[in-house]
Amino acid sequence: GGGAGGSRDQIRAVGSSTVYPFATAAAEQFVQKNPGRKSPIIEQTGTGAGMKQFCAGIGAQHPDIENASRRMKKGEFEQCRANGVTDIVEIQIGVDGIALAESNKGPGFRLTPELIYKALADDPFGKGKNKAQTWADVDPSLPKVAISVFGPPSTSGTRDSLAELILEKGCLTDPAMKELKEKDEDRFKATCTRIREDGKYVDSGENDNLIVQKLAANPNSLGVFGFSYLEENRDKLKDVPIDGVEATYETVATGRYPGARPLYIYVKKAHLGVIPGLKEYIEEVASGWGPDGYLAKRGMVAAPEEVRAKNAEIVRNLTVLDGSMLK
Amino acid sequence: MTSPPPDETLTRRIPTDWKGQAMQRRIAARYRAERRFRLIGLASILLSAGFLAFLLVSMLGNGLSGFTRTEIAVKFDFPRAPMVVDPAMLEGGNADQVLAGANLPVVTAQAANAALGEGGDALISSNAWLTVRDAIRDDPSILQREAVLSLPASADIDLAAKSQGTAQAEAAYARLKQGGHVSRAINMPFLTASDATDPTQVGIWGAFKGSLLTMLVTLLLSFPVGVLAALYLEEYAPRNRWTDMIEVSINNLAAVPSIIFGLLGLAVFLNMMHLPRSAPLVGGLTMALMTMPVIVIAGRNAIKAVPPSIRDAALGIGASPVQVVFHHVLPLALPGIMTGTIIGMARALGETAPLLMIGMRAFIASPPGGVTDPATVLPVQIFLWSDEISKGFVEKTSAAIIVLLLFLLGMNSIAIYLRNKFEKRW
Amino acid sequence: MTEQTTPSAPPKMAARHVNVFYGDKQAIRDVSIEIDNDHVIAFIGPSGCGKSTFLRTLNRMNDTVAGARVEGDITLDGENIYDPSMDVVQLRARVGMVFQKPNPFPKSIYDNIAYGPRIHGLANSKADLDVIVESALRRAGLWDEVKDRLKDSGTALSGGQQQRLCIGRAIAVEPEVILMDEPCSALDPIATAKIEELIHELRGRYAIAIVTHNMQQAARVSQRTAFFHLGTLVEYGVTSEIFTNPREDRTKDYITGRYG
Amino acid sequence: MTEQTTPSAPPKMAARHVNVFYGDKQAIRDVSIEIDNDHVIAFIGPSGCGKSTFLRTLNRMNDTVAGARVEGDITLDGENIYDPSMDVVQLRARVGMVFQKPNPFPKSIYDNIAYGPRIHGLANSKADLDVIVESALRRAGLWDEVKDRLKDSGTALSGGQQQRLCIGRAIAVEPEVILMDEPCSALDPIATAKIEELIHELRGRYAIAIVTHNMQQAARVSQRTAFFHLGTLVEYGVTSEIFTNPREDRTKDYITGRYG
Amino acid sequence: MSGTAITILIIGLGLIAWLSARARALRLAHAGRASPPSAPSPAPEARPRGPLLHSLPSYHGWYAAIWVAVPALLFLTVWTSLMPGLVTDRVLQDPAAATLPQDAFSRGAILSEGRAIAQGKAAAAFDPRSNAFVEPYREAQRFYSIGGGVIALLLAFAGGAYAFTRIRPDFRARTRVERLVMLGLLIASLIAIITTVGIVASLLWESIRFFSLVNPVDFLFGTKWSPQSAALGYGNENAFGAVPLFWGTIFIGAIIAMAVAIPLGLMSAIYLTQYARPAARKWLKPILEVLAGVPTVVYGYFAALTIAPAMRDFAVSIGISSASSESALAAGLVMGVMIIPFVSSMADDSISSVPQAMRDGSLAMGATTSETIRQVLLPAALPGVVGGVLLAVSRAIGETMIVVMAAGLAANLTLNPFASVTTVTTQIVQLLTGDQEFDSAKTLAAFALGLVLFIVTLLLNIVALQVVKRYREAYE
Ligand SMILES: Nc1ncnc2c1ncn2[C@@H]1O[C@H](COP(=O)(O)OP(=O)(O)OP(=O)(O)O)[C@@H](O)[C@H]1O
Ligand SMILES: Nc1ncnc2c1ncn2[C@@H]1O[C@H](COP(=O)(O)OP(=O)(O)OP(=O)(O)O)[C@@H](O)[C@H]1O
Ligand SMILES: [Mg+2]
Ligand SMILES: [Mg+2]
Ligand SMILES: O=P([O-])([O-])[O-]
Repeated sequence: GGGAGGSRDQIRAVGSSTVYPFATAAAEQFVQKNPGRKSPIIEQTGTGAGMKQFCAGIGAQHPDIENASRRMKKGEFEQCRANGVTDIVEIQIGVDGIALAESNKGPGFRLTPELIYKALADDPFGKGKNKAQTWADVDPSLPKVAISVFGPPSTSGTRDSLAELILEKGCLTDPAMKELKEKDEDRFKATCTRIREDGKYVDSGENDNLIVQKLAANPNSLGVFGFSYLEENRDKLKDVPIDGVEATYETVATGRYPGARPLYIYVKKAHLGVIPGLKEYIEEVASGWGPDGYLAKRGMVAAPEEVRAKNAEIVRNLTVLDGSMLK
Repeated sequence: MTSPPPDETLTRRIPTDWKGQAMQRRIAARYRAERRFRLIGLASILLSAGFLAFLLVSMLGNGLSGFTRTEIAVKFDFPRAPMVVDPAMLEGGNADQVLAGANLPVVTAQAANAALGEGGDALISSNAWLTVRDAIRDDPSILQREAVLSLPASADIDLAAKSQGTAQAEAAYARLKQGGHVSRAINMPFLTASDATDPTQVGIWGAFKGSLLTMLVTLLLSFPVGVLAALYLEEYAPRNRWTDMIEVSINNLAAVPSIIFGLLGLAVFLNMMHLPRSAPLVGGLTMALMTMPVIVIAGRNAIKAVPPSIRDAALGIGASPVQVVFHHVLPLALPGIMTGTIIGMARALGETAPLLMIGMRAFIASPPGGVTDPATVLPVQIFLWSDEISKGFVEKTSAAIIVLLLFLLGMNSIAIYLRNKFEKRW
Repeated sequence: MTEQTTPSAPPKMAARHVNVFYGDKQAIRDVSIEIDNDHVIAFIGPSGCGKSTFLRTLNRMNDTVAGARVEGDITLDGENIYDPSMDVVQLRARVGMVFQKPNPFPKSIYDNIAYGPRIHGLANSKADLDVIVESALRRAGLWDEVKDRLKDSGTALSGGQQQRLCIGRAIAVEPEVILMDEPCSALDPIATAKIEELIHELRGRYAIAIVTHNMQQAARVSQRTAFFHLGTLVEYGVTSEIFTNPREDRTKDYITGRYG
Repeated sequence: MTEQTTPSAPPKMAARHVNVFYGDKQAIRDVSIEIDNDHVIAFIGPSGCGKSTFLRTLNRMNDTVAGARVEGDITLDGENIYDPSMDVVQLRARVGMVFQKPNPFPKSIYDNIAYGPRIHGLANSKADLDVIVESALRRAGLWDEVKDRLKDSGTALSGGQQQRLCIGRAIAVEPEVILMDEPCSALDPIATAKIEELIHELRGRYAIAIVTHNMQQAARVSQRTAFFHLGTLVEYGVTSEIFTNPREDRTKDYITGRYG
Repeated sequence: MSGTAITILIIGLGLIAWLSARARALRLAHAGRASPPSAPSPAPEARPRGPLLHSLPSYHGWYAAIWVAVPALLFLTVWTSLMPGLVTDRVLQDPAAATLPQDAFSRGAILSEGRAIAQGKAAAAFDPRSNAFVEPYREAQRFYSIGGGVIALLLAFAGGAYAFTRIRPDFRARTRVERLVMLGLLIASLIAIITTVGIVASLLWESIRFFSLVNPVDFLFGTKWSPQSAALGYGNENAFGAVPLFWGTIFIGAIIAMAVAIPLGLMSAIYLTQYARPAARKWLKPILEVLAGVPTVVYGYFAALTIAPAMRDFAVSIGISSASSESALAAGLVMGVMIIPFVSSMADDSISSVPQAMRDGSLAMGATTSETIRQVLLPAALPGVVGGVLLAVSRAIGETMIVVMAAGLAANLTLNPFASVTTVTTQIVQLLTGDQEFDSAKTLAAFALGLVLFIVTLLLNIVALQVVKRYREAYE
């Protein structure tokens, strides 16, 4: 243990539960290739709480790596700086697909972002509270079953992806909203990404397996969760095509299936020379993030070629993040 | 001293007509009430126990298979394998180091392909080369000959063997079975290894040891402190505002959500005292704060139940208040204190939420060596596994629950033995 | 050893060849005795000889002692009380008991007395119950001392007051047989006199058995006396005869070593 | 009211103007009394008059009753026992007590007796302790009955046996003053005689106070008698005089209403 | 000399002090007695009352042992916590220190590697520069630990000497030792206060920040909980109304769960103590206690996947179409089962410790067993039963996982048990483990919720204490 002067011979990472399975896989590879090293400790705290710890300072008692399912925010970067964490290396390790799925016994939805938006928005297109009770109310071509969508809670990063990648897109089908976006970004966000709170959309915590099980038990419901869970549970679930595009590894990786977000790790440069194995660990991650890499086997979606190349460069040079690029 | 009783009503009633119609009816009704009451009691027990049995049965149903694993026999022809390892180099302490660079994964995959046909490497666990590595380390002489090793099957095949797999895997499994390659074995690594990312490689030992250490710290702190506090409050504390304050805050602590204890642990033990994160020490301290009020409350009730005449008797002989308490009250109250300890510790053992805050929700691949080493605990491990993507973790999760319940039974049976031993009626 | 009373009237209670064991230890050996309405029976004998044990077998209170076992026949109005068909609850209501150690409930004085009448439905109204409570407390000689504090706990009374409270509690349900285990041990002469008066008053309508260490008291209140020694019934007969002309040496020894 | 003994020897214990309250209720009013080694003092009086209460103030057992409050001075060998500097524990070791309701520990008979000697370090060895236990049980007249079952629980004894066990327990620590609250209430004449013998034997070296409802017993064992009524000390004096020639009417009424 | 060795040594000295002080007291006791106590005459002869020991010899032993061990150990504790700083200071005097890099982190890392090697905790240096510090560390470590050890031993001897001079027949060793025991008891109970203060302190700061963003009145009395609005530019008004959360907590934890746990737990306890054979009780009681130890995650799964769908189907079948697949009822029922042992075991203990005489008294009146239980035993056992119920409620209020999984996260203010509700603790977990910025109102709300819940339960407990005080009754 020890205070600021202590040392540590074990890598410590904190942060996102989405990145967790990939970080652990990398950790395992790292140990197998470097048998003398202790296994890194990968902690799930959620991206936000992880950022707080990561930015708390330099030293053995602070983590070396932050796993993030979203980009670091400006405020967080400032906090890091204030605590002496100035040189941060930002590495995008891949992409997380979010998928829309239903039970194998379900009616077989085919949706578009617009339909999803109309079904889930609190105030579709700013025209008053959403009154749709069944999917048929949203569009007569859809089955007449009650709207029921299990999805991430408002505190999670996946939820932000849902809003950004699907709802906003659906919202923008209305020209008035496009105008609004230009004029009043805040109003636009509120109208386009606020989800109804009358029980049609069910906040479902962090446990994606639970959503899978609940979907299996409720054949008329839809679920929004990590793509890898869909892959693993194809025997129980099927994907819901959006705009006619089915969710497959290929469509998600290329971004044709809407709903993919970048995954990052943040590394303290100051720790690189001090914590044994830290550099090797990062290299290990980079070695596995290709489409055939071990991370993809775990269900991560590889980032596009050029993104990988750029980040490999960062890993090699340990380029420091420029705070002015953050929002 | 005074006038005789006004026996108007009395004579009317003397003696009570026990055999009369009304009385018989009344007694019958009372007996019915008695039977009802008794039945309700029995039903309550059966319902509660039945619920537990149901949980247990479904856990066993899901989890027992987690204690076995499917193994596939693969023949290795080491002398001809594409690897260069000098057995002499394996003598020193760095055998693992040497073998890590020995291209074993490829060797293993090739051997599997050779033995099981093309695609055979997909049928064995992706970490199967570790088994090969261990075999070589244990007996370097096999490098000079051919050897047949039993490698763990891949998660898909393992599931198929337990008839939970996909159609594809079941077919592959059927083929393997025909070829006589597969066998079922006790999954020893599950009991001796720690967390891993591959369900065929995971083990419970790390979390088990973490729980053990955490509970030890919890017990060592909360039991004495809880008992002493209970004794102080019940036997010695003057009845004043200070005592009330202590009492209220203890009762209140029992109602504080466990997650808040996690926040406390984070703020005090980690940020203020700089104790190590993820450590059983901190987990134990946090849990001790949470368990103590339970022990205090149960302990106080038990102490209250000791008849005053026993205290009088001891005081009357000239026992000091401390002696009265430690010689008489405490032994008599011990069963009740044990009850508090049992349920408090049981709660601590099954608790997840506060540990999320102090860094125990983590991937920790080696068992802790002491209370300050990073560790996780059984319920957190269960929680983590339950959220794993791979379906191979489903049975492991249930198996871990079984282990946790066995742990609980072991822990409780000691306390229960003591409780029964001390139970006295007066 | 069994000196019979007039065989004409059937006895209220009769014990025949009763043995009682606590685990392996035999506390009562082959005791046969009869208890009847028209006389009070006193059980005397040295401490630990089995008086309380025998008394407790008469209303099956020994059922509650783990390891206690009763052999032999005990009848109430000709019914065997150890018969499986016997209604123990009614038995105990009909055969009331005052324990050797006062054991008031941790309830108010009023509720202590009212407890029995309430569960047996002996009162139709609050007023009825008040009358019952008052009369029971009066007959137990406690009314004057507690009439202003009926709401106080029964456990905050003095030893003698507690004992009288327990007597009052027992007679409040008007049982047919009353068993009293040293009802006056903690009582002063005046209170004792009250209780003895009560016993006199009850005799004839109730069968009464009383354990006492006080020979004078036995002589005053009882018509029959049973002398126990080491678990056996040594002698049983008309009180005056036992006291003046005991047949057994052990009885004589006990009686004449009198200090009472 | 306070009839003094010979003023020559300083009294072992002396109570002066003692008042005791239970909450608002006053149980003892302005009682002054002296207890000395060379005589046994008997407290008599009707049930509930405050005898037990007064006895309990003498070794501060009332401290344990919530709401009980004592006023006035009580001295032991000239020291005020209610003085804050008084060591209550040692006081209680020096002033032993037998309670009105027998309260054996739920331990073995042996341990019941051995407890006091153990905590006061009166025995150096197991053999020593055995001797102490045996002699205490013998003096309490219980040895013969329990010598074969010393390992049995003290609560599995008969009422009278429990009472003698408590007496044995109290004398096993050899206190300087012994307070006995109706020590013979549950005892048969023979056991009573034993206890009375014990009291005779102890007199002179120990100061002894005994509460009894039995006038004969008071007359037999005590040299001084104090008669309480409604919390006040009505009369206090040489026993023979109180019994033959009481000065107060209330005393006379109580004594002559004698049944004993 | 290592810390453990010196600690063991001091404890050993304490033991010696215990033995010798006791022996000395025994000698005094022998001298004080006219006749040797080994032959206490069974004859009615009082033991001589010479200058007897006030306290048992073993108390004198304890007194001396405490004086030997406690100050020395206290000193050692302080010393060990100071030593690393002192050692490092001394090492920095070493010429090698000049070569250290300026950057604090790597400087610290090099130093602590050197220290780790010096202490034998590490085999080889990761950074070769550390090797220069191994020897200085060894030296400094030796210097200070020997110094500390010597001082501790001196303290031990001084304490022992002081204690020995005080052994006299009239010395009140027992009183002193017991006073210390008392102090220990007092400290034990003060830990509760310290914990309380710690909790408030760890919640207060963030809560204040939260309340600077959100009006406390809106928070306490607002009926709409919608943290997503806050992030979406609707501002913080109307987004953090905590009433639905508190209602959900009460609805699930104090109403539904208790409706299951109290009857089942109490009746189980009654059956076990009064009707079941002792052998059955011996087994059944611990079996029920297992219910309290099943991890809450397991209950959560069970509630979410088995009970909740069944509840929904049931609700739909009786015509409640609004029934949600996550319901207060499902979570509450399962939670109720989980806390059965809190009620049953504590009630069991307090019922079985009611003296047998009470039971006998009632049975002898002709009461049936159930009447005896209801009217005599239960009232007498009430404090324990109430204690168990309070513990159970406390547990239910604090429970998180079951609700997360089975009752959902929708903050509905509803009386409908088939609707989805959420609780304070659930929201705290969600807010804290989500991926929000750490100083957004959303995350800070977790602390405010915790603080308010803490205060509310505190107030309830104060009220409860007053009530209990009024009804407190004891038997005998
Ligand atoms: N704990 C108590 N709280 C309140 N009042 C009490 C308490 N104990 C005794 N009393 C009352 O104080 C008075 C004196 O009681 P005490 O026990 O001294 O009587 P006593 O003379 O010993 O009677 P007895 O011969 O019946 O034992 C009685 O009226 C009794 O009801
Ligand atoms: N619960 C018990 N377990 C074992 N032995 C018991 C139990 N109760 C009483 N005894 C023993 O049985 C014998 C008879 O006891 P009992 O209580 O009947 O005596 P008693 O005649 O009432 O005496 P006393 O006059 O002292 O009350 C005694 O030797 C006693 O020790
Ligand atoms: Mg008896
Ligand atoms: Mg009394
Ligand atoms: O754990 P997340 O930050 O990825 O939601």
